[in-house]
Amino acid sequence: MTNLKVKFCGVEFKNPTVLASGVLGVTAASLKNVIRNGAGGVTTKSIWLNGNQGHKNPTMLGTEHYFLNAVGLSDAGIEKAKDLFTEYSKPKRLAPIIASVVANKIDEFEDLTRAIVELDPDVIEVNISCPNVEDKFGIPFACDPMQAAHATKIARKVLNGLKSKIPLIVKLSPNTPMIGRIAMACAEAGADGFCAINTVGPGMAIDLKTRLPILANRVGGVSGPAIKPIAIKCVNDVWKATKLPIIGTGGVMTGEDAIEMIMAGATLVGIGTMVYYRDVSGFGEIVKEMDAWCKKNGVKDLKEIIGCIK
Amino acid sequence: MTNLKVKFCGVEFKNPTVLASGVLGVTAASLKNVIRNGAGGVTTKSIWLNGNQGHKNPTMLGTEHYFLNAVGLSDAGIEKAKDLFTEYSKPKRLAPIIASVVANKIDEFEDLTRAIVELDPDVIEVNISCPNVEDKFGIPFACDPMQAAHATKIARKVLNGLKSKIPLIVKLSPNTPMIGRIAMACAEAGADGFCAINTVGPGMAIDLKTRLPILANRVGGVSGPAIKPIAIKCVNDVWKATKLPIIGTGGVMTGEDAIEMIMAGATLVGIGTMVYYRDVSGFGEIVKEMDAWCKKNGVKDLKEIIGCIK
Amino acid sequence: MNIKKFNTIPEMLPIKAIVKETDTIWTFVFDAKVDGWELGSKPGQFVMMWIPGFDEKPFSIARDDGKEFWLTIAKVGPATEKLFTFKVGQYVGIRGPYGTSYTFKKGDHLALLAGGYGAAPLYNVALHAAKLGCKIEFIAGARNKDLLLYRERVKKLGGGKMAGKVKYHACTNDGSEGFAGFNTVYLEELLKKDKTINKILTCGPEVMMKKAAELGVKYKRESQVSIERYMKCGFGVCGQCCIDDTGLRACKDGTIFDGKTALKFKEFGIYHRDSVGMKKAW
Amino acid sequence: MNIKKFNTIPEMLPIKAIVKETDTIWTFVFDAKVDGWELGSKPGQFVMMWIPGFDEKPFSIARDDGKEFWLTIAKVGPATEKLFTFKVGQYVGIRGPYGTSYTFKKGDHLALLAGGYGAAPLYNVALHAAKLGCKIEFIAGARNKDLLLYRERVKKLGGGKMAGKVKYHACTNDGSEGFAGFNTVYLEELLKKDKTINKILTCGPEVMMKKAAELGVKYKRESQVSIERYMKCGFGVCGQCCIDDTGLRACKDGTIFDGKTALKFKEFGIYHRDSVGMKKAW
Ligand SMILES: Cc1cc2nc3c(=O)[nH]c(=O)nc-3n(C[C@H](O)[C@H](O)[C@H](O)COP(=O)(O)OP(=O)(O)OC[C@H]3O[C@@H](n4cnc5c(N)ncnc54)[C@H](O)[C@@H]3O)c2cc1C
Ligand SMILES: Cc1cc2nc3c(=O)[nH]c(=O)nc-3n(C[C@H](O)[C@H](O)[C@H](O)COP(=O)(O)OP(=O)(O)OC[C@H]3O[C@@H](n4cnc5c(N)ncnc54)[C@H](O)[C@@H]3O)c2cc1C
Ligand SMILES: Cc1cc2nc3c(=O)[nH]c(=O)nc-3n(C[C@H](O)[C@H](O)[C@H](O)COP(=O)(O)O)c2cc1C
Ligand SMILES: Cc1cc2nc3c(=O)[nH]c(=O)nc-3n(C[C@H](O)[C@H](O)[C@H](O)COP(=O)(O)O)c2cc1C
Ligand code: FES
Ligand code: FES
Repeated sequence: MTNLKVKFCGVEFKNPTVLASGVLGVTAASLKNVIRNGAGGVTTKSIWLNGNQGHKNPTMLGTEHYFLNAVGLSDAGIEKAKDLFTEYSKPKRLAPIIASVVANKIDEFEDLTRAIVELDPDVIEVNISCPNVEDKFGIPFACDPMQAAHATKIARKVLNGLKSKIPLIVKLSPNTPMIGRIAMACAEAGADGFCAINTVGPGMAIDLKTRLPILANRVGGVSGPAIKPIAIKCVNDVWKATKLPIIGTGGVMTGEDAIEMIMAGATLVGIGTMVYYRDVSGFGEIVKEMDAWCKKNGVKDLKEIIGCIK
Repeated sequence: MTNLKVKFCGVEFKNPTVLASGVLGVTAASLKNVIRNGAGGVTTKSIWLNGNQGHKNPTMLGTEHYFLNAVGLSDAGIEKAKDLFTEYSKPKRLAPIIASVVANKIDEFEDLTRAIVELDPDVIEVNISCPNVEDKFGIPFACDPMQAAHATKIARKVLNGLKSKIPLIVKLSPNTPMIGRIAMACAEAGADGFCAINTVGPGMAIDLKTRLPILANRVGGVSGPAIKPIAIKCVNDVWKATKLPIIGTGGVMTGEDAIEMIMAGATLVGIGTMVYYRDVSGFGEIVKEMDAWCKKNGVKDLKEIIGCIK
Repeated sequence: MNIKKFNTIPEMLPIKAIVKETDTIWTFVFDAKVDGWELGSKPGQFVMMWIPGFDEKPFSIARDDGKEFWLTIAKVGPATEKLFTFKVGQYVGIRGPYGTSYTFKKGDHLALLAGGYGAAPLYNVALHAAKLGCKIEFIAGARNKDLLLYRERVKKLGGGKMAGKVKYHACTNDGSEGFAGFNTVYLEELLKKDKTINKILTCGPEVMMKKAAELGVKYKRESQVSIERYMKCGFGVCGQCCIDDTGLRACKDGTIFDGKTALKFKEFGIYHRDSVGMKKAW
Repeated sequence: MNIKKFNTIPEMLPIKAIVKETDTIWTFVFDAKVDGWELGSKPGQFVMMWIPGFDEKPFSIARDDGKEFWLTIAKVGPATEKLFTFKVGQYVGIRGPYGTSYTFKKGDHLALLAGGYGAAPLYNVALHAAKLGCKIEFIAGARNKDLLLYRERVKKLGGGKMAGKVKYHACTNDGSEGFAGFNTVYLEELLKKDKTINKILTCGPEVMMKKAAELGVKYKRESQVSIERYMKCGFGVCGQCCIDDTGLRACKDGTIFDGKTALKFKEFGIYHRDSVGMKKAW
């Protein structure tokens, strides 16, 4: 067996696969089930300070090429999150848990970060990039280096103030022509690493019969096989720009996809929509596929290939 | 038979399918062959004033989900274009031809537009959005409303000066969170319509064996089935923002895809990568599929459904 | 790779007929097979129904004979109220079928324990099980006689060739028809009396199903329950419907679970979660 | 939908062997079948070969027997020079096979007219046609004896069971072997003498192939030519290889065309285009 263990911002993962935020991330039991199915770590669905209703159904649809979602970041807020972390840590944490946090006013990240630190997540992921909440912040935060850096700085300050050692990463949007620049701005503002990418677009699918967009929110973020090349490119941009650890996320369906992501610059590999195509058992299968690839290609430790492309 | 004839900026097309720029667009004979296969119109490969070498191979690759290209806008320049237009018009034009023009300095659009007008294209399409020429202009022109408007204004001025009635359209990039705003800026600067979208991303595909990006240019624009929802969304944004005629382009593989594009706001439907999946005969097949859909759904004239979604 | 499998875009179907069971419970009838699409469900599965431009909700399949399928729906809130304004011929979107199904085979003697609209999917079970020649005890529970859904249809199944093999047992709280009292009490009596009943298949209020599963354990009969939770995707991705402590998904690992398995679920019969994941007691 | 069909990502294959035909013409040998991939080509088809990190170019298949395939390559410029620095075991990327193929069947008497490296794909034809028991006249042309590619291999095909059925005819400009002069002159003599030759399959310089197609018309024999053009995609999308006046694509509608069809192409034997689409005389 190859050494698939990786350290990400000082946190050890038994393998590089991590459940992406928003998929199977509502309850602690669900997250534990994902771990039992082979994932090296999990990310919570994005947590709001005071909760958020989300959009009506249809919130998701899939084709063989892509998946669209406009769940709208539904969440019950910090009290439910406390419950989730308590349950997840009983009797002890089976694997690291990343707390994804979201807000619709940048300043809200201050109280939110403070509240989240109390839950003691292994990593804090600041989600500045959900395209479902478009005009409120989808565009400004995620596609503007200044705003992205500002959000990062607020969280950094809280962590420093609390003398917390919890790594802080920023989840980046691909829907900008300058993801590298945005990553650099966040790095300067105190990010320890990144998760890239969030969903692409957004996109729209129309029902020809009723002449209505199918998703209740009209548009939804694109994920799944369709976005892999975009994710690979973005991860490579962020890697070249910052050399900070990245959770490479987007369109990973197989062990070879995961290896490709690592070669582009990822340390961990985020996996969400795969569950639609292969089901939750896919985590364990992907880890096996990675192991098989490593054996066949003489890779002893995944560290050897992080960002190795010429 | 439904009336599939459409007027686009005053130019009549026998059906709404139009060959997208860069596919089968090197020679006049090739364009004519596309018309014979059923397309309602054609777009030339983007024309430079003085030619451009383009990238080395591999310049393209495809999977069942997407197609990546980094041809790099290879073209022999205006003299070859003259030859192409002469040949295409012999003995007479079988269908409208759209001249796609490209430059890497905005000011070059002045001489280029002047030269192109002499070839008397049915429509001039200003390509401000090729992601393959990234730092030179892929980002600035296409993703910045000011720059996009500036390019449009230059072409508009030349056309006005020459008292030319040739419609001027701008080809938009999806790789910005504000395509609607950019379209509005171009409309104010004198665009008569739009082509949306150019390729998405760009994206990257890595060969695991050699640890090299496969495309010689490392990255390439994403097209094909993967980008349809993004194209639909962008076309709808541009339609809502400007109500100007649009060549809706991106991921159209079937007659139903074409109908969806029209419902989102397109008047014509641009088709490129379909050739990879269905071959050139797909044009005629798509037109038949559109006709069948219209019959089944009681649509007598495509005008009824342009931008009809609620 | 089976491409169809990955298409979860709603199939637009016109409502073929509407049958009013009561004022607030209607059965919507659809073609089960149209050009290029087929429902192909098994008893116990459900579909997601898109009420275009409004919302999309899960409903159990009350009948699928390969030609038609039925959804029996109670008007309880905004989405169902909207649906009740729809007329025959109007289109709704259907995706699915989703979830696991009840399992039974030739030779089985089934107790089908139905509470409320649970009678609808269990009618679908009865329909298919009768074809296999199973002996069936259909034990319906309701507050009163008028709320005994599917009574006539189930009785009809017991006619002709199946005479004597499908029995309908009504239980009403107010005694207006059949046994006066909970159908679980009636079930226990039946289990005591009739040792040939080998499976209890149940659908309805969770407290009732929990009791049924416990009776299954007590009397050593297999039981199968249907665990419904708030659903968004219906295909196992969003995690909205996960059940404590296993994290199994009601929509994909269920809704039909073995009763013994369900009894191990910490929340079974106790709580569920709302659309943002907050716990709510049943 | 056949998904494999839409995968045009290069398959990475190690060079299995290199055979030096001359100093500047080498044959690269590969496995035709590896885990999950198979070339499966027909005679006359070509592949795109990626020289990793450098360029990707089209090459005709010189042999595909289901186990191995060969590419016989002349060192003529930057890409082929780079390739000639590769050693056995190094990886290149192969995609394809692309293009149409030569057609022939049992009972045919074939004249295979080869110019330069055209001998390689025609050897592949001879290999497969010999298996069908076709009679074969392999007419190779070169400046001199040392440039007569595949001579020994073709001669070997004519041994054993096929004795007398595969004949090798050398034609050299300098008379250093066989007939002194153009192979098209030799072909005409043969066509006059031997009325049983029913098909002329040719590959090589376009002027030679044009002459062969004209001979086909003159002597009423079917002819098939291979039209090579500057190629980028190889699968019919980019339009780089389109032929005037038909707009047919050398890479997909060809490279193998019926000789009579080709004679109608305005540019056949006259001009082709470079990588930016400019016309260039042959
Ligand atoms: C697998 C499954 C099968 C079902 N089968 C039937 C059936 O055959 N007939 C029938 O009448 N009803 C069925 N339901 C319940 C049905 O989905 C709800 O009645 C419906 O969603 C109510 O929506 P509303 O907007 O009208 O009411 P609301 O006021 O929104 O909700 C009323 C109640 O319905 C439930 N509910 C609402 N939304 C959902 C949701 N997305 N998922 C699950 N429950 C929800 C909640 O318990 C809620 O308290 C089923 C539910 C599930 C999960
Ligand atoms: C269908 C087909 C089959 C071929 N089969 C063989 C073969 O079996 N053996 C062999 O040695 N050569 C073959 N060639 C030619 C081979 O592709 C070129 O020799 C090679 O591309 C030269 O590249 P270079 O960089 O070494 O030379 P360059 O200096 O770039 O080019 C030398 C000449 O090669 C041709 N050429 C270059 N690039 C291409 C291209 N992308 N497509 C087509 N022609 C090109 C041009 O005529 C050019 O003038 C074939 C070409 C085609 C189209
Ligand atoms: C149903 C669904 C819900 C999602 N919700 C969130 C979320 O709450 N927060 C977030 O940061 N990303 C969210 N995402 C984005 C994913 O975390 C991930 O970045 C994206 O889907 C690309 O990865 P994938 O192709 O592996 O799914 C969601 C994605 C899906 C499909
Ligand atoms: C091989 C290829 C070459 C292209 N070249 C150009 C080009 O020269 N100019 C341009 O404006 N767009 C170019 N495009 C973009 C297409 O015109 C089109 O906008 C895009 O591919 C999306 O449509 P599709 O999915 O139908 O291909 C090219 C696309 C492909 C696949
Ligand atoms: S409803 Fe989404 S996982 Fe069950
Ligand atoms: S090489 Fe691209 S079409 Fe022939």
